[in-house]
Amino acid sequence: MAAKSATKAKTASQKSKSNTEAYLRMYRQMVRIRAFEDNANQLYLSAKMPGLTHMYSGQEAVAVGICEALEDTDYITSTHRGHGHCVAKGAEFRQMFCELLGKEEGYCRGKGGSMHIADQSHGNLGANAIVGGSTGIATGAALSAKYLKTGAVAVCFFGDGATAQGLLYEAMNMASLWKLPVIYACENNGYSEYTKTDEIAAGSLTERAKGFGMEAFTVDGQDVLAVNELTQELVARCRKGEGPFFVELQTYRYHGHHVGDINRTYYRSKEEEAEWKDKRDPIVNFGTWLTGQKIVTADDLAAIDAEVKADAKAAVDYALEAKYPDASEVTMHVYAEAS
Amino acid sequence: MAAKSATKAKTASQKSKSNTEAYLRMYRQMVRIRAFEDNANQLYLSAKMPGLTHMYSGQEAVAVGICEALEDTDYITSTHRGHGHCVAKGAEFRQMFCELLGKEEGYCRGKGGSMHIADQSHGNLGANAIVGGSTGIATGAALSAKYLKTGAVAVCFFGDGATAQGLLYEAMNMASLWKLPVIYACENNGYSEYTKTDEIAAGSLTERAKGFGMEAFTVDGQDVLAVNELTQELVARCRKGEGPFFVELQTYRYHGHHVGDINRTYYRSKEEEAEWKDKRDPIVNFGTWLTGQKIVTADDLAAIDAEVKADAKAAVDYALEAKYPDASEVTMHVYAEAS
Amino acid sequence: MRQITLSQAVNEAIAEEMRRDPKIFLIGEDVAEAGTPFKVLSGLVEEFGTERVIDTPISEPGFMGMAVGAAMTGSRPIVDLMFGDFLFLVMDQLCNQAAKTHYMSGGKLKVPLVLRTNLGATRRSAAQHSQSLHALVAHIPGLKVALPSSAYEAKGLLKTAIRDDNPVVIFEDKLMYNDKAPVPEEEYLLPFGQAAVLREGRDVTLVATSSMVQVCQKAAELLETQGISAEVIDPRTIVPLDEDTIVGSAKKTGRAVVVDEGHQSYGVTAEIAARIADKAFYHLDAPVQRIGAMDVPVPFSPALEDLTVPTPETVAERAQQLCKGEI
Amino acid sequence: MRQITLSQAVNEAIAEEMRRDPKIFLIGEDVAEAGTPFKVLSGLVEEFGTERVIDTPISEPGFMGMAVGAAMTGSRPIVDLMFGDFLFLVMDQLCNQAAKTHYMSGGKLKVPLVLRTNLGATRRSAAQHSQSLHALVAHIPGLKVALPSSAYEAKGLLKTAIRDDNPVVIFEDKLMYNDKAPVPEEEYLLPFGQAAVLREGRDVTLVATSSMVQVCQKAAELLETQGISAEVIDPRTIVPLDEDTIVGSAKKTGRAVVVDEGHQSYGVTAEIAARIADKAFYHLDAPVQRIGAMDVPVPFSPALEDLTVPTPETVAERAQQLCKGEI
Ligand SMILES: Cc1ncc(C[n+]2csc(CCOP(=O)(O)OP(=O)(O)O)c2C)c(N)n1
Ligand SMILES: Cc1ncc(C[n+]2csc(CCOP(=O)(O)OP(=O)(O)O)c2C)c(N)n1
Ligand SMILES: [Mg+2]
Ligand SMILES: [Mg+2]
Repeated sequence: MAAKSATKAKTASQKSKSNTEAYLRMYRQMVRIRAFEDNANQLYLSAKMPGLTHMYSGQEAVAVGICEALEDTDYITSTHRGHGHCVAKGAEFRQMFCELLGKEEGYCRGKGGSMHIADQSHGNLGANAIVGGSTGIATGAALSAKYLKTGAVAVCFFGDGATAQGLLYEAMNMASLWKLPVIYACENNGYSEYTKTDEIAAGSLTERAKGFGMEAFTVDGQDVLAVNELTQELVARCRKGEGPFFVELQTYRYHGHHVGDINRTYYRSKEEEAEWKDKRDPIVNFGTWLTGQKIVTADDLAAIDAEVKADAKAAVDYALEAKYPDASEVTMHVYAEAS
Repeated sequence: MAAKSATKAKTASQKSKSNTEAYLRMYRQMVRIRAFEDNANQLYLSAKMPGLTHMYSGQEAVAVGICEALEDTDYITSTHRGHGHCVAKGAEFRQMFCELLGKEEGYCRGKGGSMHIADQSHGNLGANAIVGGSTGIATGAALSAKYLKTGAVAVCFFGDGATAQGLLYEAMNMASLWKLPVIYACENNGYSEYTKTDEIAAGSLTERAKGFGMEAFTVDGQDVLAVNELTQELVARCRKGEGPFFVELQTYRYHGHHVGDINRTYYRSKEEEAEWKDKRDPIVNFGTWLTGQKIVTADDLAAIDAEVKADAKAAVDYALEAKYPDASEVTMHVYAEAS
Repeated sequence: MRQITLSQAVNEAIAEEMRRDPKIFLIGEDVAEAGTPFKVLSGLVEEFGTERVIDTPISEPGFMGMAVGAAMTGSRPIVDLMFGDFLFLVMDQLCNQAAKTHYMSGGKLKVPLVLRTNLGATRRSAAQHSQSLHALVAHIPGLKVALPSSAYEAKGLLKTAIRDDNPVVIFEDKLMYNDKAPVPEEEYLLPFGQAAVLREGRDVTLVATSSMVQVCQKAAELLETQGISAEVIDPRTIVPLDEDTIVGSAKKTGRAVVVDEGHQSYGVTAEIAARIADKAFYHLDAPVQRIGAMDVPVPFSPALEDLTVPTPETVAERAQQLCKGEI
Repeated sequence: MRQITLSQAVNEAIAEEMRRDPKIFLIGEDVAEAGTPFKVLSGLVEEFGTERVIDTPISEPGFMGMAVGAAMTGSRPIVDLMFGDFLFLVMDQLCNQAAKTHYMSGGKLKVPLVLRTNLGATRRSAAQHSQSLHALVAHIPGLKVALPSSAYEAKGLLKTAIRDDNPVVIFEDKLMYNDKAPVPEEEYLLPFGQAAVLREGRDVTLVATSSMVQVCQKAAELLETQGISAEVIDPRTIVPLDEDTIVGSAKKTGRAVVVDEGHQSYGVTAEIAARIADKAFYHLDAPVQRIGAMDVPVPFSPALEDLTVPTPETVAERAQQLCKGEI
């Protein structure tokens, strides 16, 4: 479980066991994401959820490894596949499920839904349904942090597919020129919709970033400790004015592009899926490492799993019963009132 | 006078004198561009030209070196600073001056003007007033050439400033993925408007292109032979399916950003301007080389200069007298008629 | 007559035209093997190969620009823009380049391309995947804009668009992809600038575009039960716009309601209503009414989203008020 | 009262607001030392430094997006977009992001930013540097749109825009930068959604935006010589639109001409004319007239360009016909 990056981060096994609390929080957060997605998927399959949604399952170590290196006052921007980022940055199940179901108690009063879920109380500036659409926003949040001298760092999450959007390079150029505290976190899960990454990306993603004068790293996105360690280092450097940085995180999405994408053998094989799920699952592997290092017992982990599952179920039940926003809300919030 | 590029082009002095005709054509074309611009500038200063215009003077070796390596059936896209490209690709003075003055006999019947001058008979798909706006168009022309199997190559001219437009990277990515016959010719004249290139471009322009999987070159844009040699090689390779390529041409604009930009010491020094004009003038240096190599005499060159000057003067006089389009033209050409 | 879905109609139109003219190619995201997320293009790559059915990276400005360049140089691209909301990404290449090139070049360069995209809310897709943005492109001279309202129009208008030598933007209603309608086996084209009178009536004219045509036909049925005879007109293309048919109908009935799924303010209903109010002024018994989508970003919540778009009931109610002299 | 140019008015508005609120910064191309190509911002970088007056690369989508992110996180950016024509490049960030964020977040996130840009033809700048594209942004809920028509409005509206907690797009008429008008020394703000009645009249209402205000005031003078009394109304902001004042005037005069420099079709004149025709229906003596720019890309040739925009003469002529019952 080591970062494949140019950085000299220590491997996880070299680390002391003193970080038990942090480890358990990471484990729990990954389990929470998985549980959230399992429930969201069920809601879709049982026709209880309006619209479509994109599952984050499989990529948990990315969101958690990164967000655990951030403070609430740091910013993230998220994507159409954004539940994982939202959970990892500190959101609660209840408001999240309410949002997915279009209920008034949702983070966005039901107006945003899965693709626009935001949680500004924890610095999540929102999911985005425009691929690459948040790259400018994250960079602007970093500009703001620098301008207002808040010390905050911004992480821009985006997929391999989003690297085809020119906006990213415009933003990276300015971030690099102005040394903004922003980390471009490219979650390379091998696909954009139904297309393999090498069919849509020429050259090398990290070399591109370097061409814009930025240090760039590649890290195993299934290894939460490697991700976390690298991010901690980069966040610290960002705060010292040494940003921006680009990180390519190699990961995999377990489900289809969206919940409705069931028959997908025409673009990727069952064997490939099995390979990742069986051998590279970020939660299983981290659990194995935790028990192997005797940091916790298998029972401890099972208890976390059970607790999280119950939480998720309770939140779903709550959300299903919660009320929809009143009809009068439809014209509210088009414009902010003078404050 | 050697290419500073990674290519192994022979230096000009190693070449035989057998290319006299080609050399003289290049010399003449550079002189024609300079003469065109001198006249255009005069038209502006004497308030005979509507609007503004951007002078190409100083950059002649770029347009000529490149276009002399192309056929009429090859395509170029041009920029707001486009007179040089237009002349180099084969356009006539008369129709050009008519266009600059908004006359009916202009290449675009006066509807385009300086910033939109196009000459589709020689494959010039047009100047463009949106910085970077033609990068997709040139790449599309290359796609078309490949798709229709015409064997044509497209050259996309753009400035250092245009490298800040994300569209360029989207287009380069697709060109690279699909091996399109396109050459991205970046005329780095050190400035975009009133700003130095290093204030607006992080990293390295050629490294960026390489990050997109493209071979990239840097060449002295004041050395017409170096530019021409490199382009010949790249055009030939494009025709063999080995494109795309990126070329950074180091050059300088003698005038202000546009004809009205007279007091410019606040962003660049008189010394710097003098340095380029006195030591690196593409026409003077090429003339010196031609006479030094005994390819022609100074008198031969003077004769060309005089002839071109007379041509330009005659074309200006003609254009000044030429008639404006009829009022009825205003609603013509909004839509193409069924053919 | 056989019935096919709008999706099949689009597919047939493209296949027929691609067979006819080898200069045509398709370009967009996941258009090949995947046949688009809506599966509208399924089967085309199998027939025409990946040279003519080109999967792109997620680079809307880029492939839009490339289509412009390809169209200028002898090809005839059909661009697939997955959601109408992504129009905002391609506006520069569409409106500053494609739309103006023919004019700016004094008629020398042509840009024969089709931009296929969609419109329509109520799919619970929220604010960035639900917009109906046809008014924006209709405002730009040099573009033609077609709004098919059924499989029949979708096929006939798309074939006309593909043969047009200008950039044409065609918006399909994404909720209608699986709706069937009678479509002839034989080839046919529908001319631009000719509205269809879908239902004749005496009391009120309902002008409806795209998704709103069905809404207005249902409204007309409701009105009939109330003894009100509504004429339903589908302009089919909003650029060019068949003003004569629309104004003629309004003159006849003396009342008009214009219904469109774009936002109401500064949208399509404004243009059509303004023209009727002007040209039929002396024949109108009541003010021309407009019903567009609410001027709000499309909310996700089903409880809110459905409120934002015109329904048969809201249209019928307004028409009724109009006919009763209540407005 | 002292007279200053529109350019100075804009400069003063920004300087005053930047002194008041340290969260405000300026961002755009060549805004610092160069003070923009129009020299509107000269002197600001000297006072506020390069941290608050930020020169960008030529990356309109990029810095627009950054402004959105900055506005969401406590800053209040003023974005300088050198030409209104470049709006097409920033539409996604402006319309899909800035305009919708407050709504999509259920009111939790705010995007207090100002996008300053311009409009207007007849500068011989051809099709890509001459457009008046305010209708496009007016169609998008979540954006406010201001159209100052003199130095006075420019200062007052811009200050209001800067203090607004929403994204505001403000269009200056680039031909007016050197035009002087009386501007108080004391601070003042002009409220959004309040039209100005610039001239009272009895016979016809001229509704004019931005550059067309001067045109209509001259038209009103021409009309006066013909014994026609024209009321001239400047809406100042088209979102929000002061419908009451406009409709009220049309009710009083019974006739209205709406004049705007955007393309006529699917443009601003349509919305305003449609509202007047609806709300003043029973008071109108003649159909509401619209005069926009021609539906053609702006041609370069002076011989053609001047034909494309409304002039005092064309407006006066139309108003006269209207008053004479010839329409
Ligand atoms: C601008 C834009 N183009 C296309 C889409 C449709 N779309 C949604 S997700 C997606 C694929 C994104 O791939 P990637 O960035 O790799 O993220 P992943 O889905 O793999 O997490 C596409 C094409 C979109 N939402 N926005
Ligand atoms: C999209 C866009 N943004 C801004 C401008 C204004 N502008 C015109 S030329 C120019 C500078 C271009 O610099 P560069 O690409 O280096 O070309 P050069 O002028 O040096 O030849 C700018 C900013 C424009 N025309 N288009
Ligand atoms: Mg992906
Ligand atoms: Mg330059």
